[in-house]
Amino acid sequence: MLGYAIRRIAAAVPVAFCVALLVFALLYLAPGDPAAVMAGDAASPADIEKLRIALGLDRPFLERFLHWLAGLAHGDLGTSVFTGLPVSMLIGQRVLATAMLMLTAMLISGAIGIPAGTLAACRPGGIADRAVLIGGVLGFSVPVFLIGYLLAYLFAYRLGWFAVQGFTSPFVDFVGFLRTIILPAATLAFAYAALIARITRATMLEILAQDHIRTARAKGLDEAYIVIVHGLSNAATPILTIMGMGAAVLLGGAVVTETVFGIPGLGRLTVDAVLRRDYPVIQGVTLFLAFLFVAINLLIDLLCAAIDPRVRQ
Amino acid sequence: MSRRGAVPLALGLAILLAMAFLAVAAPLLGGDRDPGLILPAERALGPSFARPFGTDLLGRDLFTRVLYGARVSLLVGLGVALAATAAGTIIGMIAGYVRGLDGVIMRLIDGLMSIPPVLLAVTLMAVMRGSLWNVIAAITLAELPRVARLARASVQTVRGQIFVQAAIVSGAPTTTILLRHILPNIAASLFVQASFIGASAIMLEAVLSFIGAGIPPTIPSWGNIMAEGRSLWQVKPHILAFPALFLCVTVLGVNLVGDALRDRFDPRGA
Amino acid sequence: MSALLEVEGLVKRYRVARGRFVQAVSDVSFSIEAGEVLALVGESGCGKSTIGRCLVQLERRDAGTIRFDGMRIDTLSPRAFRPLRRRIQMVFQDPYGSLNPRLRVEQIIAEPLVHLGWAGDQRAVRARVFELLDLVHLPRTAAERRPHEFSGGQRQRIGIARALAARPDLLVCDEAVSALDVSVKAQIVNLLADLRAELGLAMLFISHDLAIVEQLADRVAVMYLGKLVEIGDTGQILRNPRHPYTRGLIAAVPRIDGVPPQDALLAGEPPDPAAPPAGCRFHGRCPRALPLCTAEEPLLVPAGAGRKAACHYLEPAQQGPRIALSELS
Amino acid sequence: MTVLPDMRRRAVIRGAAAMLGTAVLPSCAPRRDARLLRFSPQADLASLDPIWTTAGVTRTHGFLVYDTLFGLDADFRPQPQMIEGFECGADGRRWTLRLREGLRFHDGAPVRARDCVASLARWSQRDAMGQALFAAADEVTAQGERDIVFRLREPFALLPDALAKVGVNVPFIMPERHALTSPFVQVAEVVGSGPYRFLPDERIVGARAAYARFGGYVPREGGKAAWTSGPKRARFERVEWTVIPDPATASIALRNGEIDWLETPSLDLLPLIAQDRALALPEIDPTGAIAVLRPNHLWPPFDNPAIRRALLRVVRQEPFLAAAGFGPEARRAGVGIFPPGTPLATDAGLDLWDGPPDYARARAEIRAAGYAGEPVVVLGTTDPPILRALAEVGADLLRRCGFAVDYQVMDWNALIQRRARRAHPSEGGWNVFFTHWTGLDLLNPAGHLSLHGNGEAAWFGWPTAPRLEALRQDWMRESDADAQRRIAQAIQLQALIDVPYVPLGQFHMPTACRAELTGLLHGLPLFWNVERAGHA
Amino acid sequence: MPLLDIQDLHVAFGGLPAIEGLSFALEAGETLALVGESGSGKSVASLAMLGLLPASARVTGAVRLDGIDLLTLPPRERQLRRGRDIAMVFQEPMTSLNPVLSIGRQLIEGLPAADRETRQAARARATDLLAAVGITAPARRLDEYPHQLSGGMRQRVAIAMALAGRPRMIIADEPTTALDVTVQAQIVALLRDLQEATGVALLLISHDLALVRQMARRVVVLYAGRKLEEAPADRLFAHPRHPYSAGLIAAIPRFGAGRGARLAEIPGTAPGLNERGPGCVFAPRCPQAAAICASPPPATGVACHFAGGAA
Repeated sequence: MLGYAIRRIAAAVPVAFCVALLVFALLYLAPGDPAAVMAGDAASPADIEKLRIALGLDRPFLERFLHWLAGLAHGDLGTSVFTGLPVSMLIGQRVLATAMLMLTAMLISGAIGIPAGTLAACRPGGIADRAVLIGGVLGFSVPVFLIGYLLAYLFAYRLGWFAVQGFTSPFVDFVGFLRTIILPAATLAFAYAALIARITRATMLEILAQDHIRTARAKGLDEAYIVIVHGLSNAATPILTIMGMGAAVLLGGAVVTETVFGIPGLGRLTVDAVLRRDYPVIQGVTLFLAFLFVAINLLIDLLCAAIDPRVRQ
Repeated sequence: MSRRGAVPLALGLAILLAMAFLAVAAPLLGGDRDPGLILPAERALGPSFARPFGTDLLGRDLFTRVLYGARVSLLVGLGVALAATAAGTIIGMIAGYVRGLDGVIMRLIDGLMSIPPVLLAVTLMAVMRGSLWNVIAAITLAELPRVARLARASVQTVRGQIFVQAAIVSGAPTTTILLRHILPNIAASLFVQASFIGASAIMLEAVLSFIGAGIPPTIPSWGNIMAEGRSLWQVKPHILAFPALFLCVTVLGVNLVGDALRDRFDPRGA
Repeated sequence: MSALLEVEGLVKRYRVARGRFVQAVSDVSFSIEAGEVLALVGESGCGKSTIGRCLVQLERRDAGTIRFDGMRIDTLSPRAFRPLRRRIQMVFQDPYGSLNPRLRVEQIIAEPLVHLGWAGDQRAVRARVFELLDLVHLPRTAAERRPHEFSGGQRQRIGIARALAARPDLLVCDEAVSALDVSVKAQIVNLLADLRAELGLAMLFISHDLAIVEQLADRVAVMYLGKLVEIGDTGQILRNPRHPYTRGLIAAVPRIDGVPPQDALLAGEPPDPAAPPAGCRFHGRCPRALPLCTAEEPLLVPAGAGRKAACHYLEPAQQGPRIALSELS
Repeated sequence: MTVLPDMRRRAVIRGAAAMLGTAVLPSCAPRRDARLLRFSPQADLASLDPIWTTAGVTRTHGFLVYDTLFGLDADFRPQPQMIEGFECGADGRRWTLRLREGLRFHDGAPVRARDCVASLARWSQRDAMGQALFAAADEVTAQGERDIVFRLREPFALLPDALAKVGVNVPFIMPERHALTSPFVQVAEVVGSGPYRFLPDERIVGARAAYARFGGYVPREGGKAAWTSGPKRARFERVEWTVIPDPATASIALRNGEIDWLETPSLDLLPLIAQDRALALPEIDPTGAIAVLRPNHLWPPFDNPAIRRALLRVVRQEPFLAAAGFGPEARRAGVGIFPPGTPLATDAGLDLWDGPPDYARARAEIRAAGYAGEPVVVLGTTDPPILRALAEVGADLLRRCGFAVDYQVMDWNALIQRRARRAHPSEGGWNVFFTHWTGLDLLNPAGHLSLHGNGEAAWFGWPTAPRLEALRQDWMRESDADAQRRIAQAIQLQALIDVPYVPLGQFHMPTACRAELTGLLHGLPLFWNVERAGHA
Repeated sequence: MPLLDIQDLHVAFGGLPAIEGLSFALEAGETLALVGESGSGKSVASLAMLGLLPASARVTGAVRLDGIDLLTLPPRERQLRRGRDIAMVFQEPMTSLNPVLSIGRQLIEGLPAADRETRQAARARATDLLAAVGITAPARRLDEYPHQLSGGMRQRVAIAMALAGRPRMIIADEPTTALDVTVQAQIVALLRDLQEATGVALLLISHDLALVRQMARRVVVLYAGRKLEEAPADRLFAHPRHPYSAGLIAAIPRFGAGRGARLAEIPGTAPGLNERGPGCVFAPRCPQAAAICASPPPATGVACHFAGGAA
């Protein structure tokens, strides 16, 4: 297991490097002059030029990339052009909200998607199966913000059950946390639950058709036991893997959801930075979220290895 | 052919055909209404006989705008599906067939894939000027890694199959093997993937516009119309609702077709 | 005159993990004369299929030489090897996977004709396809159909027709009949035997089925864990095996006549090829293993009458058939 | 990252308190208490330095944490605020301002005259009026702890007006150590002497800011609070700012009581707010805002005054304001250079807009003036809906005038970058963009940036208008109110000739709050004097 | 009364018959072989007996175990008989074990409740079972996973699992097909020894006539879903009465027949599910076929118009 973990982590390093290279290259190509924004409305061209040099914007690509990498190694993601604050600090302030949002959305989707998909696979063509198929298609056909507005209208505006905006840390006020997190998490969970339900259904269909399930049935084991112990134990790896890949759906959805629900998270930071052309922040957040994605998948791979002895080989 | 999937497939195709018709016939259906005509006096009117979908915040006719929006959205969907599938397939085939390049290409693809599509598209839009073609390019790049991975995986599966080895033994050159033996056998799954990418591109365009990083707002895409209506959905829901309805129905149509095709090609796929 | 095919010291390794290799084929040498059938037998994973794949360059050998018609082919680039493909063809095991489901049978059979320098127009190709269909006893109407319309045995005939299209000199048959049902298997075995007689083909017949090998092969080479342990005339080896592994193999063959085998069954299973035992690779399962066997690897040495075997303690040569012929009473 | 441990400790304490609270009464209703005011500003508080930036939110923030030497009263007259009084020498060239006693910064240090001198010096480098004031000064010094002395080369009657300025940039007083920072670099820390203390640990850039009442603040005695003058009595213990980017979400948050005060509710949602009895729409800014079409004077066609005048003549302000969503009660067309309702406003020359617009004539004039059909790059914006409507209607108007409009859309922040480029429109420059000024910024010719005609040094668009400049200087030297008004009239007439920009009308952006909030002051969102009724 | 009595079993998928009118009986302690080529329906028959076919399959007829028809039992009761009364060993040792659960866990879950009273007892019983199927170091193997075992070992584990419920009969579906010859022989020997030791009845399902010859006392020959012949093994191999049986036996390559011996072949291929008429299914390939073969063959005894009545 340790060997596997080391190998898996080692394999993530070149990917992480490629992410860094891509993110840097993307924003290297960005037009516009961050120095001009930083200097403000009243600055003269000479001021802007001075700032350009101070920011190192006049140096060649490779030099800037290496410099940036060196900064990364020290946790320095640069400085926001717009606010003048370190990007790492901006990210640090917002990690909790996004992490909690994603975690809650994952829990909600898992709690809905896995049982629904399993039920659907147990009785192909049955009610649960149809529901998963229809829900699956719908889940991918409605834009996140519409769902957000719909939920906000129903549960915040009409019923007033939940808060419509903001974020409260669960470590400060758990009830407040629930009040603020449920709607956005449910919004995010919509497509993700559909994804999980579909992949669970497909995986379980495949696994329930496998020889060892037949063996288990021939042993006279209880059907529910077979589905849960023999079926899900095998389905866990593919489901988890898809959940990891699907974290991209969550991260992408967070960009919109956090804007709709006014959550001070990384998604909103991205949107704000994009609208302001605050390139160092875009760069930093994109990189951070990509690393987060890599890390999530790394963790999931390790989890899979813990569940499935074959993976460890 | 299985009966299951026939109804969704027919429904999906019907939706897409209808949308394509609306998009093509937009100038005819819109009559003399100009989608860009600004009439501040007729601002944000609700649906009426003369203006079936009402007007938007600048008094422009929503019905015409939504019809013209179909052009944009379908163009984005189709454009991205084609471009991403073509580019992804080529990359995937190169990676899947040329062993030496596989590692480098796939690391880059993995890297690209680690940036969630919405984020990547938004970031690209921050770098590029907002135009229809740039939106298509940005979404294409965002969707590209998925196709490339699928294509590579499919190529590797197929190339491991014995009929490909038989073709090698039969003296078939690499191009023949790729084009005659591998491509036709991965085409089905690529086609299915392309349909999903089309759906997701239409959705992504809407999201980009919603955020304010998409197609210029002068171009009436569904996303743009919705972005405009978002601030007042509580009082003027029609501005948001009509394009949203069209968007959802179209994406639903594409997804239905994609699902049905997948069920046909690969009944157990997800 | 030199043999049609000469293999010297063939080695093929596979990487199973970073820095870990499996030697699938380890220093194997043999030759095939023109028109001769050599059977390669052994259990799964012993490397017999790998040898076949090396011959047609589906794999690159890691060491050793392969000479075809006196010419070294193992060092040729894929491009340079292509003209030779006409002369070395292969029949695959899986009749379902070996035909491209999207092509018509005619296209499948014509593929070697098209790519291997068959001079001729479409009509000539078609005529040749019909000729081949006749040869493998398939109706000419088959040309227009697609593989899924055929049963396993018919598909294998298509595969054989394809292999024969370019008139090869050597046919590598990799478990060509093992996936078939009994009644169909007999058809294909007979077909191969007929073709061989008709066309004067040399064959490397890779199989684990000793009963079929006995009927088809002139000579047999027995492999164990990547090594050749015994090679020689079919009749002699099967009647009078001198390597203990060959004996065990023969003893394990189920008898339709119900006569129990004379030898004890081999115990255990072949070890992991990634970590082969030191000394004689068979010593762990060998009923006669002695201390020397764990220490020193036996060489393939002459064991009488054109035979070779690799064992420190060869079974004694015996007079007369040890194994009773089956009777159909 | 370094703030974490501290935050965590506080989190634990508050968490424990909250647990106790909720254990007794697991209420889902949001807290509404007399000590906390929740405010949602129009935009994110991106910068904390009100001298460095011209952003409106930062000015609002500035009035919370900083104080000014003079305040502005309801009649737009300067009133002593931090000072107890001032003296002006007989020749008008020596001013002495004496600070009130007991003024303290949030770090406990007393406010000294030298802090004020340094602050004003820094401000003067970023502010037009400050520039004029300091240009007129030989020396500005601190005399002792409490006296600030201006020694002027020539009289500057508007000194109190300059120091009472509420349009950006406001001459806030900060400690000398901060005020010595270059005006082009943001100060690192927020230490003011205003009624509220900024809580840096609780700030999440782009989302939140929080303030606590500063116990050491001594309000002015006597008088009534009005605009930025009078006693600043802080009634709330805490003020929390929450940025809610989505206007629809923001209005629900207000309705649900998650926030108490929404600075700029979406115009279209006003009816919804108006019909909710728990909410109110107080009018706090009588000067409103003025929309502006700004041509680029460096490049054709708008380097040609005749073309600018032809354009000016066909502009009607009504459609712009209507398209932006302002109802008849919230908009005012036929607006000149100064905001109606402020002292300098005048109708002079505005009769040129009488009657319907004659596009055919405009086209002919524009042709005749030499427009050759070159593309006109119009910068449009996606985001703030008002600016977007202005740009779209404007582009439409320009097309009707026969211009070959190249309408390029970007979001506002990209536009802000783009408008700073002086290059030719085909090389990344521009011809026209649209914006709006708050009325406070346009109260007089000194602060009125789009009126400046000093060429390359002028605001984006860079008009050269020597006569206008001369009139501006005249105004600044004039201390008599009537004379000032006469000059203002002349300025307006001259502006209609030079056309540095095209005014597009005045509009009022209401603010929305819970009905129980009382005592909201005029001018801009100010957080003293406000209280929650029924809790006081 | 026979232990297992199958009467007129029919199985159809989507209206296409996979098994038509299969009847045979198995006595306690007996070994019966069901022989057929691929598509003959032999595996379908075994799964039908246990009720393991997918819901889309239509199963009629009777499968009586000790006189109780399993097909009419409620699913729950039928489930309880699986593993306890009838156990099964499948063909693919690579896939028939759950790859993510340990050997021990999979063995123990199949033990009757009485054997599972304590963890120790369960482990002890599982260890015994592994030892009984000839696995060395059985206690250690309990904690290993299927992928750590070789093919032969896995098949031994599968047999141990079949024995876990102390069944009265075992259905072995192609138990050696996926194994190498040397290992095949070991498994055959193991099954024979176990049967001798425990007296469990064995229903062997195979296409391998040589294997059947070695193990079975009686043989049922299936072709295209129909029973063509049933006979004691010795008699069948000596005097096959149905032309198909005869052809099949003749087509087996006989080891020791010598070089160049030509195999007897049956021309043509077996009919697909939708190509089966009411007449003799073998007629299209039968050397003796005549016009009469288009009508249904005799329902009892050898299913051939020319075989001369009951066996």
